[in-house]
Amino acid sequence: MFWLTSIVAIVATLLAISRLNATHALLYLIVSFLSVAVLFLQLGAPFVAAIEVIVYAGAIMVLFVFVIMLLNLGPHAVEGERQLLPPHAWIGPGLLAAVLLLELLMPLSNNQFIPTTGTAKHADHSTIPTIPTEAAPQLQERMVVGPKEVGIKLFSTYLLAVELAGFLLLAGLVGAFHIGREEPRTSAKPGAMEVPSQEGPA
Amino acid sequence: MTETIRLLLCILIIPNVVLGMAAGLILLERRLLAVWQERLGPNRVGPFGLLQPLADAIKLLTKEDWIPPFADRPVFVIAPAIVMATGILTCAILPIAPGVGIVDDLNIGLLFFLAMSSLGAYSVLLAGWSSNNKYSLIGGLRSAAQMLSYEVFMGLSLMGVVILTGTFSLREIVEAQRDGWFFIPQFLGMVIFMLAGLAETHRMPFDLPEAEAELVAGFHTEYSSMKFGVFFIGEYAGVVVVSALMTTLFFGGWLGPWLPPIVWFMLKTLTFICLFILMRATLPRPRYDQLMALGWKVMLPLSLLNVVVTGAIKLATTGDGG
Amino acid sequence: MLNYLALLPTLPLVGFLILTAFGKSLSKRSVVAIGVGSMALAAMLTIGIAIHFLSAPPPGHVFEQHLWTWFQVGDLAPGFSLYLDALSLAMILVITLVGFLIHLYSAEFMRDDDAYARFFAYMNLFVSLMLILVLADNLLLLYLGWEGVGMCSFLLIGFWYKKPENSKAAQKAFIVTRVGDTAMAIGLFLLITQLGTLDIQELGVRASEKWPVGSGMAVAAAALLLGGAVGKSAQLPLQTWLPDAMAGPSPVSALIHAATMVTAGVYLIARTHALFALAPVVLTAVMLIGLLTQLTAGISAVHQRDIKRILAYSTISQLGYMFFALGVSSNGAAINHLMTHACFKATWFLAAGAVIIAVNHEHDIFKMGGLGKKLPVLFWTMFFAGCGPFFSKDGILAEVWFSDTGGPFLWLLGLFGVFVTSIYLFRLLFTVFLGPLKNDVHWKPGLAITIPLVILATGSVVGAIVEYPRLLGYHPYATGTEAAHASPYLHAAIGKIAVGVALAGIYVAYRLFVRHKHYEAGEVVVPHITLRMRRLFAAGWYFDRAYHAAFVVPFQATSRFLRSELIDRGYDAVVALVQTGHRQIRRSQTGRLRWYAAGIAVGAVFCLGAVLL
Amino acid sequence: MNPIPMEQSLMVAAMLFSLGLIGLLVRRNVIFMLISIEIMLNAAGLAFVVAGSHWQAADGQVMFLFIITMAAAEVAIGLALVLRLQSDLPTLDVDAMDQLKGGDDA
Repeated sequence: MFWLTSIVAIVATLLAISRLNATHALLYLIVSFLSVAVLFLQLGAPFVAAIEVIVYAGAIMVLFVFVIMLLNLGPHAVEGERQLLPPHAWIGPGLLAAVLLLELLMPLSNNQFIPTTGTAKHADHSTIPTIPTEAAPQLQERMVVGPKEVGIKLFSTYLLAVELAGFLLLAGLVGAFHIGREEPRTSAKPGAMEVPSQEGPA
Repeated sequence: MTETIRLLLCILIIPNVVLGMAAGLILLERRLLAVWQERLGPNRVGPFGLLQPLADAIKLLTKEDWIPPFADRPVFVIAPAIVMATGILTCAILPIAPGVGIVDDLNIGLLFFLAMSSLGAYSVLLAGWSSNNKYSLIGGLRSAAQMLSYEVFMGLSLMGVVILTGTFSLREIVEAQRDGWFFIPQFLGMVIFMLAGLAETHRMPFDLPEAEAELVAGFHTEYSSMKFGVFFIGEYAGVVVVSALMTTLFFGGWLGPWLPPIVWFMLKTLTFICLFILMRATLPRPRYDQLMALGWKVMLPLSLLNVVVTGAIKLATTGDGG
Repeated sequence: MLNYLALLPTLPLVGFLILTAFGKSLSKRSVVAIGVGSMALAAMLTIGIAIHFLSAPPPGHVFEQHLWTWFQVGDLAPGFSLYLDALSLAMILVITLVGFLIHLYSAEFMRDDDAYARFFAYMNLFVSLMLILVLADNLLLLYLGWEGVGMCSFLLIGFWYKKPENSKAAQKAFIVTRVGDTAMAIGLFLLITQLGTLDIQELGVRASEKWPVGSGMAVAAAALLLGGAVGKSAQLPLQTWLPDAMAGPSPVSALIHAATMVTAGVYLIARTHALFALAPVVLTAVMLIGLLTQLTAGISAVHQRDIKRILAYSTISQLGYMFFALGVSSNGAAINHLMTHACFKATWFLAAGAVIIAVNHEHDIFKMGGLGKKLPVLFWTMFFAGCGPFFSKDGILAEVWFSDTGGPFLWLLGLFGVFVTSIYLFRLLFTVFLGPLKNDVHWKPGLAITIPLVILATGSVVGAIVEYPRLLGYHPYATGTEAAHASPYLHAAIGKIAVGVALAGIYVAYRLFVRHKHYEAGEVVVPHITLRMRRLFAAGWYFDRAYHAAFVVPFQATSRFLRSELIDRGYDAVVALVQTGHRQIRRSQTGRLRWYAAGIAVGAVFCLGAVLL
Repeated sequence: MNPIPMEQSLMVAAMLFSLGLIGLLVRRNVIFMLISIEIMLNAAGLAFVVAGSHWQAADGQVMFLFIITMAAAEVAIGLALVLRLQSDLPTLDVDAMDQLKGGDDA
């Protein structure tokens, strides 16, 4: 199940970055996001799974589609895109990304970053009452970390960060409004994005 | 074993019931509209015209399934599927009665509903875009803006209920209403949710994406045959789901005296469906900018106020910040 | 009543705030109501406080009002506290009463000026800050007022800022006093570090505990404070700003540059007398500075032609007398002279302002004449006011004779000063008001001008009879003079000699300028003095020229030298290096977003690689 | 449900991130570059959630929420810019937008 979802996610992403038609790319990207949401569910994080669908797939991507529709790119856009994207353009970035991927995967295969048994690090995280300290590393029964825990964490430990995020959204709202001001209809839209993402976690 | 059978039965029955209701609704709507407008309505096919939906279905299925040559073919085909899929998926979380429901107790049930409704926006958007027709495109754009805007405070209006119950699980929300239905403490939330639900399902008076007078038929201008039928059914399925959620969230779900729970649920849902139709029959369609202004300048502040006041009262009564 | 003390600086401050905020939109009538009204209230309040203070003296003859703690840094917590004793009472009486009369005068005098509200705003602010200065119970608050009044002086000298020479005069006043203020600030730092407090009373106690008489620290502290006083009170060698400060409106000259602000130095020394008492060397310096200043300035005054410059030099000279008195520790005599001089010089400046307007903005006294018949009020008020300070000066001279540090020789020099004083004062009076009429009088002063003049002249004359500070209970007189006070006859006799000298001076002036008509030639006192000497005196002993040579010229030369950028060559090399480098690096700035993104990616690859390997 | 090993999940995240990077470097259309950035952000979020899930802690999800917040702000500004660019320049080719590159004068 996990592998299926992962493969869907990766293939969809691959298709998303290689499509010439922006709408098709976005559709694949949405599929990718949805499968990542399913991954989240499997990882025991239903809340962010829902948020991923609502905000990422449901709002941010809608915004993308919206803008693409506003730009109203016809078939000639696909043609132009093809010209911008000669096959040899893939070589350099592909190599670079491959090296990076390799470097990212190396420590994972070494198990370098993952402690196997209850070490001191585990003790730090044993403050969550529902999980016995010894049970966590064994990964036998994955507990679900629900919205309540996330909310409590969000509004206690990360309260400052939440407020900063609020500022960021406000800045984004004002900035988008300012940039897009000459076209009032479009400028209102980017602003419209902020609220769902801000209120989602609340 | 019985558990599995029960689950299978639910999976088989509930979506079909919803879809059946959606189809029946077409008839119901036409009949009710006729009653309120003092005319007869469809009454020829079957007793009281009861077989009219069937006839419609046959007509739609046998029509030519035409895809315009200028359309973006794959997207054109996918678009109606999305609305159907999200509609049916939403049925999964409806707690119809104790023991009746597909996902028995999804702890993010409410969020799941919001997620599905936000995905639903794609169907309209993509349909409008892929038709490659300016009326459709405008319809799609309108619907995207409208759904985005109304989704915001649709979510917010439900937060009042969430604050009162402390859970996203629909079943727990229903259980929490044993002492009193939430439409009393959350009256503002209920009104906002109902209006947002109207907008989400593009019902009159918020049916601007498909306003016949301005945009021919909006995003589904180019659709014909069963693809059109799917849009049609999808919209009514949305109405059913929103009514069911109204019932669940604000009117105690299956709770009620004497009658079996499932009957209570059906009755309440049907009442709201009729209310929706009544609204269509009575209210005029606003201008598009009025719609957006209403959303951002009236509804959003109100729903925020609702959240703040509810939260404050909850804090004050429990006296516990956690 | 005393509890309303805090209201005293507040009233003019409120006036200032209102005038600043709404000045442009107010009518002239309401500007007067606010500007003069706030001063009238303050003056009445002061009289009330004075009556209360004298009739029912607070314990120890000191009243303190702590408003709030200004700030707290370590042990240093200067308060916003007001301190009222006989000394500050004398000062606030001068400030508010003379201030009020001058405001009243200004209401008419400045009537035709466009920036009416601005003028009263500045004046109100000045009074407020001056009150803070004299009422401060710690040196930091005093310093706040000190710098504040300096700023107001700057603003008011340059009040007609559209004329470049006025702006220059304002700048000169500001910069020259800055020299003294800097010395004072250093003195404050010294006191903070050494004694850990700035509270004036506390300071006196701690200083006398910690420092023996004549110790280096005490001398340094007193000398630095003296620096501030010298700058503010226009004493040698920082006196050069005051004659130029006459560029401001006449009421400003009267209030700031004669009656109040310039006496702040005198007040400071009298207030921190405990410190100065620990440094006899500095006290001697105060005395010598005062003596020299009064002599040089007096001689300069005799040679001036501009009516306001005569008064400016006269003011410097009179302030010199006050320092003279302070130098022999005769603070009472100094303050007495301060008060009578305030009345006298305010009268003269105000009258001079009226004269200048009457003769159509003519400043040269030799182009005026015979105005006595046309403007009798001005003449008689000036005449009577001019008599007053001679008597307070007598007091100073008597103190000098009897004090330990003074003596007959210094007394004699002071006496010569009195002689000079009477010459230049009556030279002015005779030249302007007697003799044939040279100018038409275009304008007659109204009530708002004559009433303040009459009151101030009365104040000056009364001061000749009564010793104001003694009346207020302030009587620290020079050491060694108790015996003299015990036998007032001798004391008075010594003093009255000065009056005789003054009369002699008047006679000389009369002979020279009325009988011998020297005024018509536009020349000068003693005919035998060479032309060169006359020029020296007229130019104020060439102090300006000396400063120009000593400070400005070397500074300009240094600047010119540095302009050749010898030192910059080294930096130029650095600049060239950086420029070359940035030209090379700039090639990477292609403006292509993908290029930058690739750069980041490559960087990430390298960083991760470095971590892994 | 079988627990998902952390290594594999992180590998998926790494792959998604690399794909996003490739997209960012290859595409010259601004919209596609924004899409690629979204992919990378999402991959980073996935890594956070995986880590949080491994430690049974909510912190990972909290970080994901912050990432999504940032993404929303970024998209709002980015798309507004796209609209402006489209109206100011007749193209979405990012390589054509190099007017800010340094000139020859110092």
